[in-house]
Amino acid sequence: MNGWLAAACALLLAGFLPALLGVCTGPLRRRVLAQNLATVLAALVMLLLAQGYQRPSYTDMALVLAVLGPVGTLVYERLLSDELRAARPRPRVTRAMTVLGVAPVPLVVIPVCAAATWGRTTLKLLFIGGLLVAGSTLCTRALTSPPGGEG
Amino acid sequence: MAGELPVMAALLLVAVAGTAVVLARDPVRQSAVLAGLGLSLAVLFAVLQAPDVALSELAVGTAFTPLMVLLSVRKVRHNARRSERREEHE
Amino acid sequence: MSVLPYLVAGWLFLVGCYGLTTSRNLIHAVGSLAVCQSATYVLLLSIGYRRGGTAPVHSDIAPGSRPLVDPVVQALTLTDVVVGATVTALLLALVVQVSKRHGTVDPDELRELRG
Amino acid sequence: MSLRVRMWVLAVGGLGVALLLAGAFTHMPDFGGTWHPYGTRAVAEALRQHSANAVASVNFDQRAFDTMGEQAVFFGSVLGTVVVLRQAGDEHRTAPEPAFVSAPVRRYALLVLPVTVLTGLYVIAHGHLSPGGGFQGGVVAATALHLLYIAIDYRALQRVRSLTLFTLADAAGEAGYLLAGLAALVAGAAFLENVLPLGTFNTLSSAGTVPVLNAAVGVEVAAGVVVLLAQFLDQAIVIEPADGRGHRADGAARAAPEGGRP
Repeated sequence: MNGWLAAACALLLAGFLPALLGVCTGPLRRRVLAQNLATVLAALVMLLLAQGYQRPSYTDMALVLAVLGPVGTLVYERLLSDELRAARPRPRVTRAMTVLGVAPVPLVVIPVCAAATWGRTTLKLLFIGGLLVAGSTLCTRALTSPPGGEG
Repeated sequence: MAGELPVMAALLLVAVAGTAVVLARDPVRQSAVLAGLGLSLAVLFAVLQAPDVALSELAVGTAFTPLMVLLSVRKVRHNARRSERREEHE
Repeated sequence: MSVLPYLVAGWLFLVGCYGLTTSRNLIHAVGSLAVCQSATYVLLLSIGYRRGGTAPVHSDIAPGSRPLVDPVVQALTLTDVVVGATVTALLLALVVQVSKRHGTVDPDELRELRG
Repeated sequence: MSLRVRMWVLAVGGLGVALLLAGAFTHMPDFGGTWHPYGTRAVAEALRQHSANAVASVNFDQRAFDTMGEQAVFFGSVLGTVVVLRQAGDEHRTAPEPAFVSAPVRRYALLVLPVTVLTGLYVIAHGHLSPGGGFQGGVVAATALHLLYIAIDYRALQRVRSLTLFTLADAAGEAGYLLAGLAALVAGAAFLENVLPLGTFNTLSSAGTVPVLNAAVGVEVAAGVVVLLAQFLDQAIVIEPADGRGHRADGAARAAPEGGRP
């Protein structure tokens, strides 16, 4: 087992597992927020696995997840917006969730980029990283915005 | 043995998520947990060296299944409310 | 250790059956059935796994350079994941129809309605 | 059956299944072992047929007939859902209400929509080379279309989504798979046999009929998922049961046979 796989394991147990437990318990809004976080972390685990197994083609999984993950979260926002916005979260929670959903992305994507051979793979990795950051920020914002906040 | 650590971790996640899906009795909450199970399964498939299957599970589990369940819940609730109104009417 | 993945598959199947039996909502029952389905995926892929192997996909590795896991079980599982989701859709459609007819999706209440 | 009896039946049955499974698991080949007779042969055959992705080769070449069955189950499920959820005689359609979606969500969705469609097409097109294929890419591409519903509203989706066209595409995908199989018969080979030239290994035009069948499945799955979700969206959003008059008529119609029975 190399360092990348160890990192993937650590992220899985220290990041994804708590997020999964957040999805399994609590009120609906916390579950959806945790699900959004779990999507981002799972995509990062896929990137680490791709590097750890020396298989660039595994990054396709992270790509599909980065593209579809926010869609899954926005489905809840769209169909259950009344229930989700019944209570307004504290600003601290919003900030914490935004940071948790964005900060790990560069921490994983930059080292993986540095280790991968320069070329198409690097562009793909950066693209996935950008999608993850944009999707995660947007979903957290949409889920925590006050009721009637359409601009 | 240490090489199998990712597989063991992913198996643990899948077992936890699968149990949680069954224990979540409210269908809306269950659909969120079901999406979590889909993610855990995708990670397990990735460490079992089956990226094709993981892609399949991701495509289906992240958006398609939750959307279907939530739409069904919406219709079912609508029908239940209507049925209550009808009973009150009679 | 060598049977742990099989045990997880068995656990998922049994826990899904428990959910099906005790369900008070047909939509919840469909979700529990999805857990039973996932048990088959875990079992099949565990059988095909090979220690130190990698995916039987040669777009980024040279053929024969690394040991490979079994592609046959992966092919079986990958089609079933998508086809299983549409079968879930069919079941949900039936649940919607039941609720339209009877106004409830609780199996116990439905049994009373039928008499 | 009361809940208590049911729990007893479940406990006895579950225990029996658990014992049988435990017995079977101890006699199964060890997890992670090196003995994979079918796998080894399937990989060798995939390489012989110039298919970089052995899984796609198993699906669309070595076991293509089996995939036809899977595809038929898919087609049947979509058809069944369409029949079960069709608009009944006493139901009517209402105009979907416009929705208010915040501007950032709308911008994000409209930017990501083409990216998602392209990802889906990429996954379908490279199915015989890298991980992916018609089943996965089809779902991704079909999900992309529903970003319109999520980001704008149902009317926007309805305007873009011609259900007739997607129904036809679903049928065309299913038929295309069969026709590709029959074409092999015309060429003098067995049904669904790989008859096209095999091409250069690990390029888009390799592996003979695999990309063709893959594309047929991709079209069918994408169109099928759109049709499937359309039924659920229609039921949840636009189809309303008849109110008032139709309602009472429904009640009267149900009361009549009951009143006539004794």
